[in-house]
Amino acid sequence: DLVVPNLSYRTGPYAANGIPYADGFNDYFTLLNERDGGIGGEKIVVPECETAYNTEKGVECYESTKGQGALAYNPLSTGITYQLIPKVTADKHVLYTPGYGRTSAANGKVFEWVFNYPANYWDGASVAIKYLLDQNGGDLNGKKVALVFHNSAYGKEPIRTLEELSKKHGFTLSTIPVDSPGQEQKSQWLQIRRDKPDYVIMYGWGVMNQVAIQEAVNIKFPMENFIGIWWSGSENDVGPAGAGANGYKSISFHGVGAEYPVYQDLKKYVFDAGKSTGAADELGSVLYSRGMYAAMIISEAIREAQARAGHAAVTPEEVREGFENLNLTEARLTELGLPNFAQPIAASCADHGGPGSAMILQWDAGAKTWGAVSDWITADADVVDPLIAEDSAAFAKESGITERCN
Amino acid sequence: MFYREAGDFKTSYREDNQTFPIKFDRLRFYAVLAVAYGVIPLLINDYWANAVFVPFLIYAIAAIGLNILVGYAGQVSLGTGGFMAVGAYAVYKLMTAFPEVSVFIHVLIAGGITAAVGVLFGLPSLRIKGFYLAVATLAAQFFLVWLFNKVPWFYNYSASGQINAPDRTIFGVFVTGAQTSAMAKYMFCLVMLTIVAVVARNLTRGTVGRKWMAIRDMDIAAEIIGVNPLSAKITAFAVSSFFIGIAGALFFAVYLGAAEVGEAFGIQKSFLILFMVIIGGLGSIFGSFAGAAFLVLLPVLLKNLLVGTLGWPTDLAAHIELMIVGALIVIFLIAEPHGLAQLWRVAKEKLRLWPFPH
Amino acid sequence: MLDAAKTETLLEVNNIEVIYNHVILVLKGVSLSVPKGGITALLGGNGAGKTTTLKAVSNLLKSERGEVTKGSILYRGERVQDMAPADLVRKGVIQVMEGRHCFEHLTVEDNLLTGAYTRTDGRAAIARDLEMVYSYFPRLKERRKSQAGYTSGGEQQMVAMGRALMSRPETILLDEPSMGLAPQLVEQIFEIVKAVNEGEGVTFLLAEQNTNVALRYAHYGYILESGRVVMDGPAQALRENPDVKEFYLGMSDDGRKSFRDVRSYRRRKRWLA
Amino acid sequence: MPDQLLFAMEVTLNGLMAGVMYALVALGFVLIYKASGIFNYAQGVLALFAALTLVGIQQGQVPFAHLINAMTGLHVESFGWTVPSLLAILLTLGVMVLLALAIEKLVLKHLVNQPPIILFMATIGMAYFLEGFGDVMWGADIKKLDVGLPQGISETVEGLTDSLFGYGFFIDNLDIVATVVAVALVTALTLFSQYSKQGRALRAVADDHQAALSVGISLRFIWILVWSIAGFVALVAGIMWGSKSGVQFSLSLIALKALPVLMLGGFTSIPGAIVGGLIIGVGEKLFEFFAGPLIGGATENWFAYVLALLFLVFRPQGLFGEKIIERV
Amino acid sequence: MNAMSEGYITADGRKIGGTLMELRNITLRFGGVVAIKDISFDIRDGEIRAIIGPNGAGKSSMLNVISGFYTPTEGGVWYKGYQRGPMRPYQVARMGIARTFQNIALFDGMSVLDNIMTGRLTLMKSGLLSQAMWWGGASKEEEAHREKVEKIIDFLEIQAIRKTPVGRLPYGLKKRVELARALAAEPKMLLLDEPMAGMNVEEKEDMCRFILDVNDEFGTTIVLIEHDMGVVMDLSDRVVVMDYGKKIGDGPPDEIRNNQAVIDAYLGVAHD
Ligand SMILES: Nc1ncnc2c1ncn2[C@@H]1O[C@H](COP(=O)(O)OP(=O)(O)OP(=O)(O)O)[C@@H](O)[C@H]1O
Ligand SMILES: Nc1ncnc2c1ncn2[C@@H]1O[C@H](COP(=O)(O)OP(=O)(O)OP(=O)(O)O)[C@@H](O)[C@H]1O
Ligand SMILES: [Mg+2]
Ligand SMILES: [Mg+2]
Repeated sequence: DLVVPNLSYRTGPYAANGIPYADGFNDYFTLLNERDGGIGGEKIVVPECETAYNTEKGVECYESTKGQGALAYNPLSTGITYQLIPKVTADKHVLYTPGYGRTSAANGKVFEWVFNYPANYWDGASVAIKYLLDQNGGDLNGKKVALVFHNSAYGKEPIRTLEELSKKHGFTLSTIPVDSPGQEQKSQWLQIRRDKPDYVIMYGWGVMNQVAIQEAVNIKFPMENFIGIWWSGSENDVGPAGAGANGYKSISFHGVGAEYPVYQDLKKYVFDAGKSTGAADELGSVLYSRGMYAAMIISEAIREAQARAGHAAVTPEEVREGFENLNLTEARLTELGLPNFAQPIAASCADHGGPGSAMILQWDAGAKTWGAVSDWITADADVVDPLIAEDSAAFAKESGITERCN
Repeated sequence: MFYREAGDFKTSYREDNQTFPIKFDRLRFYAVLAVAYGVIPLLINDYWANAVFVPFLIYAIAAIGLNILVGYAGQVSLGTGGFMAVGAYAVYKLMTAFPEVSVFIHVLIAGGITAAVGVLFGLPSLRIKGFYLAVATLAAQFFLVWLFNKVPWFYNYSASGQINAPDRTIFGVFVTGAQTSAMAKYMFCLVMLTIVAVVARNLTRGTVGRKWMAIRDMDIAAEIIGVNPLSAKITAFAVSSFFIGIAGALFFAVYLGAAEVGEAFGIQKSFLILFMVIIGGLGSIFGSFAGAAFLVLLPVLLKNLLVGTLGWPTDLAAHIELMIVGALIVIFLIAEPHGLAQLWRVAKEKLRLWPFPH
Repeated sequence: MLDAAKTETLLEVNNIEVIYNHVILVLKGVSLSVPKGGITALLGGNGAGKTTTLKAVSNLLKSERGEVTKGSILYRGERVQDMAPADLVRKGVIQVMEGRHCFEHLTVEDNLLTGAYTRTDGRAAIARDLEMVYSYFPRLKERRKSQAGYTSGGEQQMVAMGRALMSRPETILLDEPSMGLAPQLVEQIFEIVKAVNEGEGVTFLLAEQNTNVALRYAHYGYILESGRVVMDGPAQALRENPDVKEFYLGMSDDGRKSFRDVRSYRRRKRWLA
Repeated sequence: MPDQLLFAMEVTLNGLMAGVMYALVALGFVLIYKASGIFNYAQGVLALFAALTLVGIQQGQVPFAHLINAMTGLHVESFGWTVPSLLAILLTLGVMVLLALAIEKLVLKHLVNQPPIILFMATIGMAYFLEGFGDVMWGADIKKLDVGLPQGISETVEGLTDSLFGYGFFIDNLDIVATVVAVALVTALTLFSQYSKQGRALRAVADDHQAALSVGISLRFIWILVWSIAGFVALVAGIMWGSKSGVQFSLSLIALKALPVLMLGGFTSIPGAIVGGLIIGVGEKLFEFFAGPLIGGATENWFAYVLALLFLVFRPQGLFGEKIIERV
Repeated sequence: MNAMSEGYITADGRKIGGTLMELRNITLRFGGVVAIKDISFDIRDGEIRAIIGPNGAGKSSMLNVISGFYTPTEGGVWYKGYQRGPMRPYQVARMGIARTFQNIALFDGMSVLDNIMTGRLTLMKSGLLSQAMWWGGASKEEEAHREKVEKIIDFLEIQAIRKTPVGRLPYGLKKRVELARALAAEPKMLLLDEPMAGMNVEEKEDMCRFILDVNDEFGTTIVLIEHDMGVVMDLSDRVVVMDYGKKIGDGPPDEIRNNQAVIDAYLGVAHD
């Protein structure tokens, strides 16, 4: 069997987000098992372990599953990721953190066992600015951009990038932290009301998103100028604000909606067969899609690993090879029933971070759907890459790692 | 039979002052020590170390620390998470600034730094009492977390504000960092815990301990009898924070390996350790162990039972686990408000009388 | 003088055993009967179990982690052991607890009014009784607006007594009513007890260390020694019993002797040695 | 008028409003503390539970659906009806009363006369339990709560202030509703506790359980009463906060915003909750607004506590709390 | 000081010294309540000084003034000939003044033995570090003091309850433990607030014997508040009578017994 643990959280402060993500993750593997009999004929087992978004429980989950020969971990928590990076490196397991975790893990030269393609927090910031440039005819000079962020390691990630970008493009940046959990953001939004920034970018998570969007509605901030990172762009986040949230935008590194052919299979093999973990109305939702996306990447990496190893029952080391040599083309995505769902990825020894592109979605409160309002936008490598190099170099020095891939 | 004092005569006050005056207790205590030092290290693996023993040992240190403050000195504090953070960040700064010094020393100094911070936040306790004080200590909790989050110097200017424990050795064996073996982690924490427990026991059995307890039971009367409330409360805060700082340092350096202050040392931690202390038994060193064991082991146990054995969905299991832990807390309190330690004492008293009902 | 044999028994305690904390056996079979309209005294040294007996009757033991494990307690022939203390008060049994137990943060007057909590006979009647209590204890009237926590020990004792009187009970269990009161007030308290007893037919069961006064006012007495009743009888008879005289009244054949003279230790005679 | 002053006024106003929202939560704490000396850690979870129940009833969710589905393999989700808001609120209230009954019967009754810290611990046990129970009963997903309260900027206030100062102030309509509700609640509760026989009994119970029992106060009755009212207050707080952020686990964390309020106003004072709320609200907002940008922001969490701490150093019982009696 | 300050020998042969403490014009107010109104009296070395008076007269308040818990609104306290500056109660305790309380103030969470050991806190010296190490200094000191405490335990005949938590004790025994705790401090001056409340005659006799013995053996000065006139009249050398915060009498028992003001305000009837 192929063991891919699902370190999920269905309780605790972020349960509302953890549930659809974990369901999407599970259901995709169930689909593979039901439809294809697993990967390469080998069944996939997905032991689920509840972390409650808590680092200690995350460690416990890691320890309790690693003995089962886990091939890859996806804990959906930046905190747990930091904890696991040294552990997976020592124990030789893959840690896959799409769109979260330690950004500089994109540098495969330093982080041998960690992968975070297709895009990371810094890419997200850069994509947002690129989109705004696009909106403003390529010129952000004199514009004001405010960053509302979750006052934690995660929320602080984009600051450096945005500062670099503001130097480069001449906009002024103001940063507005919101302490966890973020139920009360009056002063932050009054500040925004006073300063009247042209755009607000948000790095939030959990209840902070819902309150921020509601407050933005309250102060009548134009929703189309309010852009959230992918963790601030689910149905959950816009729901409580109702019609007011119409026009809110978010960045995404994958498509959403239930139109993709793979959903027919999911319905047929998983939902109708009564093998789903969640409710049917999650299908196609943002976080469900993201969970499914992560599962899809992991399964493709396993497939790659099997191809390279020549046998189906691959080991974690072989799976790492699979991740490192993953080449996910548009053609392959179409085959998987996910045409145009995500950008192609061609990983390499040095590149664990992927293309770093994303698109902008916009919320239609009437139809209750997200729709793409941009094409894939690629992050500004000139800005992001040096930052990654710098941070990973610091880590390498601190941990005494010598760079690979030379 | 068990627990008979008959024939177990004491001929000196020293003997009467022993930690375990009853012979049977004493023997059992030595047995536990022997197992802890001689048997477990040989059997331990990563799972048991990381999921059970290391967190248990570290929480027991923290619980002893908090028990000194809450259980012995009667000053309810909810700033434990913040003080652990002080220990963690102190040890981090020390480890990165003076890599050549032994991490054992670092941990102790981190405790000392935490003690100083604890004293500072303990000062209001002279005026503020009871639950008011408890809530007031939350100021320390939130302020410290904010501080470590906000000032980059504390996390060596890393991009995300996370701190990572570098590899360090004691006697050539890794005790921090990814290469550390399960046994090394376990032994390091066990030794620390042993030291802390012995010191705590010594302090609480003598003058200092009695001062604390007097302040706890009736502060006015204590003062009239000659206890200086300022020094009693401040030493309680200092000693307590010293232990909690050590726990924080180990928690970060040995157990987690990496930490983010809001996540690892948030308010939940403060509550968790307070729960351990109350469930275990206020004013009891043994209670601190029992409480830590209860709250570390029970969830793991329940989870393994509900998910592993019964195969329930993880979310249901997690919710039901919460319900069971909650219900057990209430049930234990009803059975014995003075905690597991007292439950144990009553059980012993009964055993001593056995087979007679009273 | 009230004759116990002829009147109805109001409260009957049959051979009860009380255990604290599941292990500490305190009452080892205590039986009493309290006649309606009588004053019954419970005497005995420190730790004899007087307080425990009273608490067993008023069902306050549970809150001290004690329980009645054997025997029965009947009030007007009805088993009251499993009743909530509040229901017992409604039935007319109220206790004045040892050690005052005032509501510290309430004013003296509010303390007294809590005594009337179970009453339903209107504000006017309550106000009248309040005046009555004030007339018994003028000191309380002066201090009516101050928080009970700031009154002196004796004043608190008066509050506790007054509070019980405010409930217009049928039976009052008094635990050391005279403790901490000035001598003339001690007499006065017992005069009040007597007046209430005779005027309104209220039954009293009182635990008292001041044996001298207690036996003067009580009709019947029980003497407890380490959890057992060792002697009982009409107050008159007890007063004349030589043992009682010596150990409880401090009198020997040649009258009261000075406290200065008892400098050497006399071993107390144990009835149940 | 200079801009800074106008902004300060606006921030102050909004601080007051935020303070009212905190006070709504703090009220629940005060009630229970006043009536039994219990520091009710579960108050936040109570608010969450009330809000979950309200939404569940309103939307016709099947309680324990997830459990039922997991045990039986069925797929029940919803009864398919919706209940009008008012009826749903009444039904929720009924549930809260039942909860109060259960708490008294299963927990409090057995802990009469125990020290405050033990009772505090018991409420922690209840918080754990209720949290799990609420999740099992109604699911952990995020729910939209809508009982028809107005939300968003108040045009009236904006227009009015605009014509007065040339700058329209922002006030949230929801906050205005909250203020009205809070004032009504505080008035009613103050009258109740000050002038009724039960009010006196509450305070008696808080002082001394045993003595209260001995004068015939039924702890059972008092506790059920008070926990029911606290349940009601929790429901109100749940509605107000839930309307903003949706109903989800984090709702239980609003308790943390209420604690400094409680401490500043005094644990035993109902008016103290509102006054404390206002002071904390204004204080933390002004500080964040003016000092926040200088020292990196996100100061609200700790500043509220530090502010309350400063007050306490001068008045250890809070502004309106009962003086701690120190005598020998 | 006055002429009597050299002291005298009592009828039963005890030596009473000069003035140990003098209270001058003490007034104590709480808001509107005047608990003590301009009272002066002195306490001689080695004597048994009683304070009596009706409930609420201000006796306990006076004791609180002496032990430093209340600071008098007006007036001052002279101790050993020097005026006492503003002091915290624990500083007063360290000057050798120990006391018991009207509403028992024992440390409920501790055993009888520990309670009594706390009484010796002012005499114990070992510091935090030595305590933490225990072996050596701290444990030696502990044992030495334990021995002294055991003597007191023997003296008060409470050996059997040595290790019982005090919360469980009956009222009368608690009072005895409190006395033991105060004695453990080896005080120069012992303040007793109604030590015999809630005791029967036999127990009172025991208490009297303890008090007399302490006074006799160690020459401890004793200030005693008590409502049992028999005890007061038999034990005390001099009696202060208070009423409504005012002093209405001061003198040897025989004089007080027959003082009309005292009879009216307090005694009711003349006590023999
Ligand atoms: N809560 C308790 N837990 C354990 N033991 C107790 C408790 N309360 C009382 N006891 C024990 O019960 C015995 C009887 O106590 P009780 O208070 O009834 O005596 P009493 O006759 O009222 O004495 P006193 O005259 O001193 O008040 C004592 O030995 C005491 O130690
Ligand atoms: N801290 C205080 N605040 C307000 N009033 C007080 C305070 N302490 C004492 N009093 C009042 O002062 C008066 C004297 O009290 P005190 O306790 O000294 O009386 P006492 O003589 O000891 O009486 P008892 O014999 O009843 O113990 C009382 O009326 C009391 O209410
Ligand atoms: Mg008694
Ligand atoms: Mg007094």
